Amino acid sequence: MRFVIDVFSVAAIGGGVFFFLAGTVGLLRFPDPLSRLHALTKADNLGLGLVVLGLLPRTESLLGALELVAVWALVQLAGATAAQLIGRAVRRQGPAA
Amino acid sequence: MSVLAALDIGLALLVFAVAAWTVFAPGAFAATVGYVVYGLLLSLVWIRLFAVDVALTEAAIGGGVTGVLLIGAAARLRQAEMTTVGEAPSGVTRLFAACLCVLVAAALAGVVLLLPDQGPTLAPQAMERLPETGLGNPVTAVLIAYRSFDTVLEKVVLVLAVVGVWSLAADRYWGGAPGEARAERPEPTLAFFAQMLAPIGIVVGVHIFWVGADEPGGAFQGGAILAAMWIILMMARLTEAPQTNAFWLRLALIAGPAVFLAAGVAGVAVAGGFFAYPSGLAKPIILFIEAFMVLSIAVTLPMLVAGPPRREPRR
Amino acid sequence: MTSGTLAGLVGAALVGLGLYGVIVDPQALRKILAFNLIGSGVFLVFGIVARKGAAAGLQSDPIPQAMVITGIVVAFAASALAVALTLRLFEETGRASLRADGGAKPGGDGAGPE
Amino acid sequence: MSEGASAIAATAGGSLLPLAILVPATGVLLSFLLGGRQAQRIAFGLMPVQFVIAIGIASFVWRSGEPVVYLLGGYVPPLGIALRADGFSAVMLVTASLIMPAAGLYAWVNFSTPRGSTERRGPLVVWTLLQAVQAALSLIFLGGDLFNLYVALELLTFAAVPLVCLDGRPETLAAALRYLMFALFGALFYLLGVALLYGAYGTLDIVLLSERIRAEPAVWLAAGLMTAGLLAKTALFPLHLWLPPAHANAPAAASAVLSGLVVKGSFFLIVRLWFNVLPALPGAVPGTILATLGSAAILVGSTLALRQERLKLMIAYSTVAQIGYLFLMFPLGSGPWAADAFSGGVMQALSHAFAKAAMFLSAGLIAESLGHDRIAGLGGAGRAMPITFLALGLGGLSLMGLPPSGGFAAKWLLMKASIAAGQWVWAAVMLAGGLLAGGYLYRALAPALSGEPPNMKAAPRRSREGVALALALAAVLLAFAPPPFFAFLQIGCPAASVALR
Repeated sequence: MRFVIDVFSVAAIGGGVFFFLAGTVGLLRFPDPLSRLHALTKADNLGLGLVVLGLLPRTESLLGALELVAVWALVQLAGATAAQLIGRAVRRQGPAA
Repeated sequence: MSVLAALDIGLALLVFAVAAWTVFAPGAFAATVGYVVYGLLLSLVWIRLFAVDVALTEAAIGGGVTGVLLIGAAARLRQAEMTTVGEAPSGVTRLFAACLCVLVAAALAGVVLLLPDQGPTLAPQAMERLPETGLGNPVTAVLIAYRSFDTVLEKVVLVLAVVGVWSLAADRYWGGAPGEARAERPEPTLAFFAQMLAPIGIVVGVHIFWVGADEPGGAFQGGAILAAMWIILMMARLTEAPQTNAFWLRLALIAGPAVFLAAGVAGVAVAGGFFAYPSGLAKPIILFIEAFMVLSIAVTLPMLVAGPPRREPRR
Repeated sequence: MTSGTLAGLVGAALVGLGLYGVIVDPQALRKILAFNLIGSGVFLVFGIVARKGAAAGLQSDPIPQAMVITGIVVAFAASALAVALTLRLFEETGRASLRADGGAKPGGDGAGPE
Repeated sequence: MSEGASAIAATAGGSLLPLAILVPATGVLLSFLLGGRQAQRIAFGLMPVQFVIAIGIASFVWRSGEPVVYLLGGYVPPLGIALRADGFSAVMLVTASLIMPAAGLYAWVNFSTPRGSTERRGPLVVWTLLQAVQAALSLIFLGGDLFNLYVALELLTFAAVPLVCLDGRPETLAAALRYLMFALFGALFYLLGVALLYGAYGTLDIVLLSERIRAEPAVWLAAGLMTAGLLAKTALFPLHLWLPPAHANAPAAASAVLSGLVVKGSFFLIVRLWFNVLPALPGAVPGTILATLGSAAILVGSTLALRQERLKLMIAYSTVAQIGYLFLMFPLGSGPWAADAFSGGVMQALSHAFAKAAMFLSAGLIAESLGHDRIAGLGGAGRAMPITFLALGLGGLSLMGLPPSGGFAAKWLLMKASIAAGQWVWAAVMLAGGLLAGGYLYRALAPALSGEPPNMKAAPRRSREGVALALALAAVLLAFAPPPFFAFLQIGCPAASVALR
């Protein structure tokens, strides 16, 4: 059982790290703001989501698990809002990177 | 070298690199954004130093509210940057300054390395007197009991900062509200965000204040989170800054230091000295004082961010 | 080298960096940023001092921690006042730098303000 | 060692010490809350209270002959914070509690809120912040804990900076911003030194530290950083650039407080640092450095004062010079002459406080009456407003160091000490400084006393002239301080008391 949980955690967190890495590379390499934004939100959504998922079975209490999920949800909220605002600013100023 | 040590070194390098960016970045706006990132990284350093109370404060005030303040300023000062071209100091000045700074940093680093690994500490004394206060968090005990005089006067500093910022208003705006009039509709995205976040933030802020008696947290951190919620609501234009001549506003601004001062003076009658707490009643009194401090911080920080009055007062 | 000492060294470096920014950069806003760097460097020195004072079951001496919390709040207040001054100066003059002599020039016009 | 033991226990009269800080702090909060007309009433109502407290503290120090101590919250240092009043603190407290009401009376005309009118910006800011300056200075004079004193320094900064740019003109805004930057630099470097001292000794209590401190790298660095920070706030040459525009452009009442008292706050802490915290360090080299900077300040400041075209700027540059004299006491801090040097330094702080406040208030009256303060345009003005110019001249007497004046007593004591110590150079600098001061004062006063009286916008009010004259007379009266006064100054000063034995 222990072993299964460990494998699950490593896989999920590893996946999360991959998405963060990919998102960061995208942020640095993509040509225009909108596609950079795209890369970044992937890191936020999936990367953090997978890391949280991997950590969930390792929490000691239900409250701890809820806190982790809340962290993810808040980052979703903030990330989505920021992406919206940046997107609108880009549209207003033209796509010049 | 353990994984943790590697992470520490990585974090240290990252903090230094971002700090260097804020000094050397070509544009002031980019430098300011760098500073906000820096504030968040710094709170990680504080966690690694086992100073969770400080980490919370740094994240909320050092990174968060200061970030809003500075980014707002940077956005408004964009044109000002053009006028400073050609004012940069000469190479000789730069070289001299660089030498001086390296010297100071090196001397400081040397002394830091010389400090003994097991340094002198007041931790045992702080823990020994902790039961008298009824608190479980020694940092809160230092702030509200052992060194309460620092804290109460620092609260007066915050009031003075508000007076100072307001004093920069034009005479005709005195008593009016800071910020432009609410002409535009609320920004829909930001309004949605603020409406979702504010209730959660308020619960978290109050929670952090409440647990601060026994766990990391306290009046500063909780108050700063509440302040952040008000700032977000104002940024989303769901509400606007109050008139600076409003009695309730001034009452809220001074409530923290005033209640703290009053409790300190009352100590003479009930506990035999200024800022002494009667035994057995210390904890409820401390929580009472802290509640008003939370209120004052939650109101002071947004008013400092909002800046001087910019509208004529309504009578 | 412990993580505490490392933070102390970073603190020392930050003080140096910030001091350089304060001296060299003419823009008021960037001076404010640099002051905040010095401030956080000073706080980190408090942090290492606190960490080295770990005792009595605590990982860190609470007295310097409390001082840092006080210091962070005061630093914010100082930034707010400095920003407000800078913005007002910018509104009045279209400039926000301190290199050009903004002080009263000798022989400047007229009376002291009353 | 017995001194140390008693210095961390509360003494009789100790409860007056927190009151000296809490009364003006409460005044700040109430003035801000109630605003308008009430702000001014509260400020004036509390000034006599403050004076009574200061006199009370002085009399307790006098009677016991030892520092008066209070432990806040009953927590004994190093865990808690102590307040201590020695002879130097007591005279500074009394001085502040005399100059504040004088500035207040002067400001009454410019910053009053008539009955029934709404709150205005200037009055609320002035009355709130003057009380804040008082609270900050009280804490600086009484603080026994180095971090608590950091909070006091910040209080002083936040109280003083907005006063500089009260009129909102661009040059005053720039002056205020520059002042704030120097003050922030000063406070941060001071704080850095505090961190190092805590790291080395685990206490920030002044008495406990003085018993533990040894000459080692951390202490030297801390001393250097703290001194550099405080010098920036005191505006000692070459860190003086912020002072003249800031002091010359503030409203006259604020200039009087800034030049007379506020710079003495950080100077007081430098004295505390070297005489009370660090007597264990060999002070010859740092003392010589400080006095060298002081000498440069005297010569440069006086020369620049000589070249100013505006009266208020001239007075502000003369502050730069007079600050220099304060630092001549440091290389003379040990030896049989130490008591004279210490008394001379303190006397200079006191007499300059009164004289400079009188001069700034006089200059304010002149500017208001003539509509300008150009030195070239002062011709004959002395005939039109003789009392104002008498106050200006008597203040100037003290700056030059001519008898009878407090400035003379100060410079005489410092000169005696430097000659006794064989350090002639300081005496020579003082003589040169006196001549230069005579030069710039003559340049301003001589034309004013001859020629036809100019057209005046309005004659100054007698009461305000009286305030300026009273301050100038106080500076003169200091010349007649009896020997017990000097013994009083030595109470609680370890370095000087060693020298007295």
